[in-house]
Amino acid sequence: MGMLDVLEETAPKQAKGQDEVINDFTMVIATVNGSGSQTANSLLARTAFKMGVPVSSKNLFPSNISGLPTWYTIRLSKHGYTARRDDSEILVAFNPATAEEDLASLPAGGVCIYPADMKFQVPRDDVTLYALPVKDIVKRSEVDPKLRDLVGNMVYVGALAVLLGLDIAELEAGLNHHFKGKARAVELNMNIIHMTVEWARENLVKSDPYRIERMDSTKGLIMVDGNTAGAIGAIFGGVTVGAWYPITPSTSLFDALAEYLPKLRPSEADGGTSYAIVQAEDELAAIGMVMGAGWAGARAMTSTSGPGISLMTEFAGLGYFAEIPGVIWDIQRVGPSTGLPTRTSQGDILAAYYLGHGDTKHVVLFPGTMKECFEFGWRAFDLAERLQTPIFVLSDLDLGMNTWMSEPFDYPEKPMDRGKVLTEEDLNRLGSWGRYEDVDGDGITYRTLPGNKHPLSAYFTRGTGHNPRAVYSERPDDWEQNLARLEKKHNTARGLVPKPVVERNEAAEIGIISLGSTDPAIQEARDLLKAGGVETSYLRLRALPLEDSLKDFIGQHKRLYVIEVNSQGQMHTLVQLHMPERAADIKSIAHLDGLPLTASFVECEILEREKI
Amino acid sequence: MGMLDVLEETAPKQAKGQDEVINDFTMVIATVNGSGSQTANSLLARTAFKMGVPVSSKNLFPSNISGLPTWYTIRLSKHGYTARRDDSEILVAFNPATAEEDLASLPAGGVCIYPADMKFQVPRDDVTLYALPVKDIVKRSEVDPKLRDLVGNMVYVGALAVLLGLDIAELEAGLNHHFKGKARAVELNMNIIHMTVEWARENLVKSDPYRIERMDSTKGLIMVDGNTAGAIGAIFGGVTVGAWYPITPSTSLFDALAEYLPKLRPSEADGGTSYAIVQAEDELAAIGMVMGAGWAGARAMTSTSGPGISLMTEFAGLGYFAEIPGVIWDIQRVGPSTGLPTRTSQGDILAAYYLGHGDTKHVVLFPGTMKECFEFGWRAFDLAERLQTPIFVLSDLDLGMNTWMSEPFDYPEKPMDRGKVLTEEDLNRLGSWGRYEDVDGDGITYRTLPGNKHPLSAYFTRGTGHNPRAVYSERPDDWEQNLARLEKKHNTARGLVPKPVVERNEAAEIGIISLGSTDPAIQEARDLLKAGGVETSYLRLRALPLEDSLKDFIGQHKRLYVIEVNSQGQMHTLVQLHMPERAADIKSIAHLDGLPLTASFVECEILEREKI
Amino acid sequence: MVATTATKGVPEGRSEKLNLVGLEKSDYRGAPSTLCQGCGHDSISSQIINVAFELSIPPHKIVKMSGIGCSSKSPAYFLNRSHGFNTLHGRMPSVVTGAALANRSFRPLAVSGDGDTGSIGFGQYKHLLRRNVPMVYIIENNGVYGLTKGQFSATADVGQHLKYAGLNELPPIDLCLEAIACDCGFVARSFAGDAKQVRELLKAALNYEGTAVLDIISPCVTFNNHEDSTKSYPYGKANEEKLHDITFIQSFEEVKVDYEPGTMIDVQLHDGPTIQLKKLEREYDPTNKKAAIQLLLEAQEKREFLTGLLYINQTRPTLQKVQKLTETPLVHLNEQSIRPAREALDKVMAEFA
Amino acid sequence: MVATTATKGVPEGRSEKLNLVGLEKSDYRGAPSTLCQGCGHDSISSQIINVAFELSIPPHKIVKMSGIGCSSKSPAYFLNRSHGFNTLHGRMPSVVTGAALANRSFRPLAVSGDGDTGSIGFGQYKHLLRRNVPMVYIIENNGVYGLTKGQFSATADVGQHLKYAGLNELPPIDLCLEAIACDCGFVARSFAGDAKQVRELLKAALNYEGTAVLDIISPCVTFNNHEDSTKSYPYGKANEEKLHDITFIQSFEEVKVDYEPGTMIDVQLHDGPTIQLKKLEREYDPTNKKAAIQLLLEAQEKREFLTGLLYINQTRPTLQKVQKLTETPLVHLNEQSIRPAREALDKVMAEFA
Ligand SMILES: Cc1ncc(C[n+]2csc(CCOP(=O)(O)OP(=O)(O)O)c2C)c(N)n1
Ligand SMILES: Cc1ncc(C[n+]2csc(CCOP(=O)(O)OP(=O)(O)O)c2C)c(N)n1
Ligand code: SF4
Ligand code: SF4
Ligand SMILES: [Mg+2]
Ligand SMILES: [Mg+2]
Repeated sequence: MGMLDVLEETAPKQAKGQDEVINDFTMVIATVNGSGSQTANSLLARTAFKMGVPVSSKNLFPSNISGLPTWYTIRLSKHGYTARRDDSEILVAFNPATAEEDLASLPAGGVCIYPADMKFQVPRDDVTLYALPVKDIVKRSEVDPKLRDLVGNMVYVGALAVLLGLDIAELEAGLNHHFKGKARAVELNMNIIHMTVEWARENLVKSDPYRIERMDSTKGLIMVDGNTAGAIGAIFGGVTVGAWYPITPSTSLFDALAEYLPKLRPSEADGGTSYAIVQAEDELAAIGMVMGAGWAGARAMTSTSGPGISLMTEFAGLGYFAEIPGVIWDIQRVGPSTGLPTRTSQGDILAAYYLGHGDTKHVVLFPGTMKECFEFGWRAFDLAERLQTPIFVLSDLDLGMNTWMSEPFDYPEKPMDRGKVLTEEDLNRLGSWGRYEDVDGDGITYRTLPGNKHPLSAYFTRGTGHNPRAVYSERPDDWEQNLARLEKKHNTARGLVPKPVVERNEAAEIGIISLGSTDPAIQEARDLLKAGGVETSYLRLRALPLEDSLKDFIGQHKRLYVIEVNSQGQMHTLVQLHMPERAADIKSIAHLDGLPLTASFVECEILEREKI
Repeated sequence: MGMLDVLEETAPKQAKGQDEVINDFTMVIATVNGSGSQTANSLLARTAFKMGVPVSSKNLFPSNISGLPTWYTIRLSKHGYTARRDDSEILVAFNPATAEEDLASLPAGGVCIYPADMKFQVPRDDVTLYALPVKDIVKRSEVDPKLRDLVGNMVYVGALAVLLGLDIAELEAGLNHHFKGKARAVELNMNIIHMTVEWARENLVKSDPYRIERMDSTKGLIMVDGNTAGAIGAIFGGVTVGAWYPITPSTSLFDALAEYLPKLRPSEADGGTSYAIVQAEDELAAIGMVMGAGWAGARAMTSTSGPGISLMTEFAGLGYFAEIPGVIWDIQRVGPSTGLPTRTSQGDILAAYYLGHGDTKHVVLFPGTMKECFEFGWRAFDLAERLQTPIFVLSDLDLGMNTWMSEPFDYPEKPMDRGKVLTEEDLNRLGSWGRYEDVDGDGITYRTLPGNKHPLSAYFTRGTGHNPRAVYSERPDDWEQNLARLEKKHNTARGLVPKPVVERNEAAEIGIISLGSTDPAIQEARDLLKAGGVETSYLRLRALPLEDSLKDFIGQHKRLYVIEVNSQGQMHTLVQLHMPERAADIKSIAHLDGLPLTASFVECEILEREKI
Repeated sequence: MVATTATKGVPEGRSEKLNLVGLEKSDYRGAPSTLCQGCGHDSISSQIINVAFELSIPPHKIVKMSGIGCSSKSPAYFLNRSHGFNTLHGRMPSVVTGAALANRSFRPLAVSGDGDTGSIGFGQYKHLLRRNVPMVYIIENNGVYGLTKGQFSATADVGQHLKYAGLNELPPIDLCLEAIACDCGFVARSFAGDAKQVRELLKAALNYEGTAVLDIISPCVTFNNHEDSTKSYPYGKANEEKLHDITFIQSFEEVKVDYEPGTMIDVQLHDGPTIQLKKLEREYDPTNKKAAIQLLLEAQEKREFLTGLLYINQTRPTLQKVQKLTETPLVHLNEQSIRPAREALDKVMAEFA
Repeated sequence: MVATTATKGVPEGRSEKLNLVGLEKSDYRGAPSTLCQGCGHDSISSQIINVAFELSIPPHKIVKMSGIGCSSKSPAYFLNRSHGFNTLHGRMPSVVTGAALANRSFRPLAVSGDGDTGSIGFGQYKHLLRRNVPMVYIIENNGVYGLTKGQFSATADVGQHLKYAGLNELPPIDLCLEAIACDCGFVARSFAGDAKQVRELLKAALNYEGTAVLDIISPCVTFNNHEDSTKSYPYGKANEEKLHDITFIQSFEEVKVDYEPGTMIDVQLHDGPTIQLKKLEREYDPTNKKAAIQLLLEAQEKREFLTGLLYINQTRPTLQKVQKLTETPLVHLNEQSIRPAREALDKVMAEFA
């Protein structure tokens, strides 16, 4: 019992000596959705974060409102890894419907805590089980019966606090943060936590090795989800018109707009707002509003997911061809069709790039971090107005709805780029102009905004053929020249979109190419591979159209793997087409089952293809 | 004057001896749309056809109802070439608004016939001009003033009859055919023709070399447009539900359905019809109806063009994922966006192949001839029911709305393939089944139809994740297995879709790959190239997904050109992806200006790339 | 239509639990619901199960159709032995239209939500009604988007507050008024809390020839069940005013009680069954289009929650009639009927020569 | 709104041809029309030109919006000096909504067709009306799809025959009734053959605060101009029944003739101008929603072709009001207004820490 002697008084009894596992394990909390476990789960993650331990959490929830299984995983990693892991060492089995299966999938040596009134059919003796008297504690707390289920979740918080060594003061601070200082709510929950802690110290004999200890690795960092980051980015990007239609997992982006706009953009001098947010009747109307507002000169945006993207197809083509700025966020979920609305994917790459009939090619951004969600939130407007075209921002459920650690966001370094807009004075100076005349040779032409008082300013916008003066035309040469100019503009875009992030390893023959939310898994996998003697370089794409540094990267490596979360290997095809002379050396690692990638998956796939 | 002596009495006076050009020239008839010149123009084409001369005609019309310029070209080719040509030797300049420009573009040595009351600002002396007293003849004919414009067109018919040597009896037969025997109308028009012929014999001095002479090259052939051919194909394919929304250039396909269904499928025993044709409120509803009918077991179809395809995106994804048969014709016009509604294009290849968000890949057919329009009209249903998926048939304005010579259509060689449908008896025998169980290993599963009385037959169709038993599922493995099976089905489709048509030339290093309506231009270009010593092979794709014979063809050639009528080189990208190891040798010749390709364009492009 | 009488007791030799087509109630059940406990949609599902059992509808004579939403999920929770199709958000009407044309032998029983029908699907709803597609069209109307967590739908009351969605400043769409404006011939409003009325209306709707619209206020207990919401249980319970007491009578022969003259309106459906409307407070004749619209406009003004059969009119031809379809379902026509003979092709080819 | 009085003769020193903003009539013209000769749409375009000139509307105070169709092409044929946007088939309403939010200083003048609005665009039409987007919404209603050559649209009469399209068996949608049902506060019907009424209604509509719907029967001379079509010139000329004689009066000070009591209704618009409705045969009060709907239902029954201001109601807030937008057009806000300061970001970052 030697070790026990040194335990502080907050620690439970500990049974046997064991190699401790500190700040490097994963917990999964299995509950029923609609039961309010979100508060408890995010509290656990936040507490670890506040204790300086790198943390990442993922919420695996069903596509309904209440009563179905939810799994919330929290990974602690002293190395700072944030990718999903296949295994979780600690199971909080609070959902009787899945408890059996959950327990079965616990690795040997794992821990399971569960309500004492639940019985397992197939018990295991290779894991540590802790039964918690949930009902009893809640009953003793004399909480309002309506709130019993809700606060019941605090029992596992309290138990974990004791078992893992969570700082009780941080838990209380976390509750304060969560409830924005509402004392009643904090008290209610803390009461349960305290009761549980007390009970646990008395009754639990710690016989597992997992511990959380304070570190110093999260200082200066924030925690945020990608939809909030994107919304705040858009606010700093000067969004004035937002139109949307609810759809999971994109809804919370507009929720965040609605929350932060009034805070960040208090009313104008006359008391009126500097923005309009409209819930449209569907996605066709949402993007129609964006196109109308963009045409009129506003910074307009919408946000949706796959089914909405499909419905926006016709307008996307109009925006491309009539050259109308607008920003469209696609928080990708699993498709085709309605698919898995609450699971993550990178499956809309081709759909977005080619969205529209006829010959269309759009500019698409792929944020891969919280900072990029923010940055692309404002930068997309600069690009949209500079290029006079719809800009698609492809995030996904994993980025958008899960909470991530991040460095604080950087304030936009430059003033807004409002693009080529001619004012009355410009027109006076110029004497004449043509809406689609390529004056600068970059394929981007000048526009005037409706409301411009100059007699020459008006022009007629249309989705039909037109000449450089915006006059209707069916002439073959007008069509061809206009399309050639649009192609030129697309090439101009290549130079304007965010460049890939490249991590070159001179020793590597293997080049990994990926994008978006796969980043944590790839970063971790590269370390695993390196540890096994396999050197890799890594290029993370951040936009379409693809550009030259990708070609360089391909040129520097013998074998390339394009890793992405969809089943067709969509980005893989675009990379191959970007460098046909190396197409055969560019292989696809595409995988889609609704879950974020794991490092071990990436490692295995590469090793398998490398036949190592 | 020696030559003149041998002229028959129907011939006009001829001025000077010249090398005659017989059955190998092009006429362009410039009129105003809505003026009724279609009758005259198609009459001219038909008459040549009936005189045994290979003929092809293209109508270049504006996107409005009346009053704007139209050009109708008729090419006569004793060699049987039917591609568009850049030049026309004979101009019928009946549109004052474009006459000047039309005259200017006439090649030297050409012929212009025009109404005598029209004056050219910039006359030419290197062409032959014939002025026709149109007003005078029409006036003398004492036709109802309301019909004057209409019958006025017969003046150029009469004049051309004399100048070129058209058989007057064939003209009359042609009018009878056109007016379906309505004697009054035939008489009215013939009267003008006779008056003009008389006047022309008296007054015109033929001083140009162009002549039409009877040949024997059209025996047994028919004349038809692709939309009619497709509609008749669908009727022989057993279409029972058709839903559509009007859009140029697809409207005439459903017009033809409405015309031929009652003729070819007279009512059932109870007097009711064996089909329903519904004009939907838009394209979303049209494809929705097709999906509903296909789900219920009907052979259902719709027809549209680019904008409609865009609107069908979400349903296309549902059809792919929920595995619902249906046939969607896309009569392609120039896009993006509303584009050029009355001009031809092959610009929807990528849009159709990938239509839908998430991971979708559709089966797409590309008819290239009238026979294929007919054949794919019925075969698409066999494929749709066999593969339980939406089938896209990509025709275009050139195929669909122009009149083409063709061999008569072949009656379907086999009974219909209704695919894997389980009846009550089947279910009795099987005892159990799963809607998405891959029993046969080809990725195609069995379905039951609603209305099936067996207690086991019912299942629930959805666009959300499901397991092999059609039960809702969010399980990662269910999703992955289902998508893998759909991929397997797509591979099964490779073996079922129409194979490419290959014309292998053992001497050729160059392989031409193309599809659809480019066929005439490519055939002719190959002859031109061969005459210049450049040997080529030719593979005409007829479907997506691509299959092995394309790989063989690529393997057999050093340099490959994918020729297509769009600006991005869409099929080119798919061909490159089909054979990455040769991607760099596969070049794109993509061109879109709204007009069908010409042989000389194809020749030049290849020569330029071959640096010859 | 598909119904056979089930009201005259148990035929000999049959278990008391079997209906006239030999099925138990459980044969009409579906998978366990995954909706929130207490959701109005679940109580409507129960009534569908009851009615289908009581009317002895053979399961293959129904197809279940829906769009997307909590409401649209519910067809998975009833009639497991009928085929079903959970289509796209707002697009169920077109899919039903196609299915109904393909096979006229079954009756589509469709469930939609107020968002599904009133927002994204409003155009399809209106055009379906113009076509008079034979079907039952149930709108489970809760004034919110349940499945996306509580935004206002187009039927939410102007001025309503919700915790999550804030204040609604747009006027509500009255889906019944909209249906009557499009000449729908069977339009009823009900309340999920009024099981009996829902049942009788369902029976009547299933026996109506064309499109029958049932706009059923079906509270969302999670997002819109506050007393001050007109779509809540408490509000409905307190304020429902029935236009009449409605009873569906399957067959003529059934004993008819004599009522005082003027207290009862009998509406006979084309297939024989009758809807009996027993007068309550109001004098109301549901066969008058103008009166029906007037009633709804007044109810809007006065904020009355009127339920019952608002409008019935049996004169419009159904889509199948307009299409002059053969009686044989199109999907049952054999190859001889739908592929013309070789000679027919020869003839067309000759025409084209 | 944007109008200034132009009725009081020519100010000194100005050419007689100039209006109060110094423009000639020709400044309001557009490109030459490419529609068929005699098309109703062209005569409406002429009236738009006249009215804009007469009201002295500065061209930059109008944006021309449309969908797709012959009608939707027409904005190219008037007001060349105003920006215009020919959007997508059926989707003009959403585009206008966005534009109106972006810049509240101009008034969208939109032209649509019966196909564009009543078929593919019906959902957007209805939802736009719910939002009360400030704009003039003209439907050039000819009962057919002109641009695709003569198919029936959703406003075609049931029972109508057309050479090309055959028999129409679906009931027509009454776009005015539908507008009133959605609480649109300015709903009028007119006839392209009645230039004066079109003009006065246009003036009134341009001065109305919210969405003003003008459903103008505008004959398609090419595909639907037979006497027996209610959308034809001959029918309109023979059957138009005006509800009242309508005169738009720009300013108060204008001389008022005294009328017999009861013969005149004055409707004052919020900005000052007045619509005078002089009684003709009927007693009709256009401020009563129920009466307006009743009138249209009766007209439907009796096949009457009633024109005039069917309904006016100025109580509903516009979308901009509901949104509480600042008076400055959003597009004119400078970077300081729309990009929060660095400190604001720091604060949020601190919250997230
Ligand atoms: C095209 C598309 N857009 C958005 C969604 C997201 N979505 C799912 S259900 C729903 C609203 C459902 O509301 P309602 O029809 O009233 O049904 P309820 O859940 O209230 O029963 C929405 C917007 C979707 N599935 N598809
Ligand atoms: C998505 C889409 N579908 C179909 C069309 C083809 N189309 C062009 S105009 C039109 C109908 C126009 O009818 P209406 O609005 O009544 O205008 P009109 O020509 O009669 O003035 C159609 C179906 C289109 N342009 N876009
Ligand atoms: S969220 Fe509302 S509508 Fe959806 S299941 Fe729950 S209670 Fe029913
Ligand atoms: S077709 Fe009809 S609607 Fe179109 S321009 Fe001609 S007359 Fe007008
Ligand atoms: Mg709802
Ligand atoms: Mg029209």
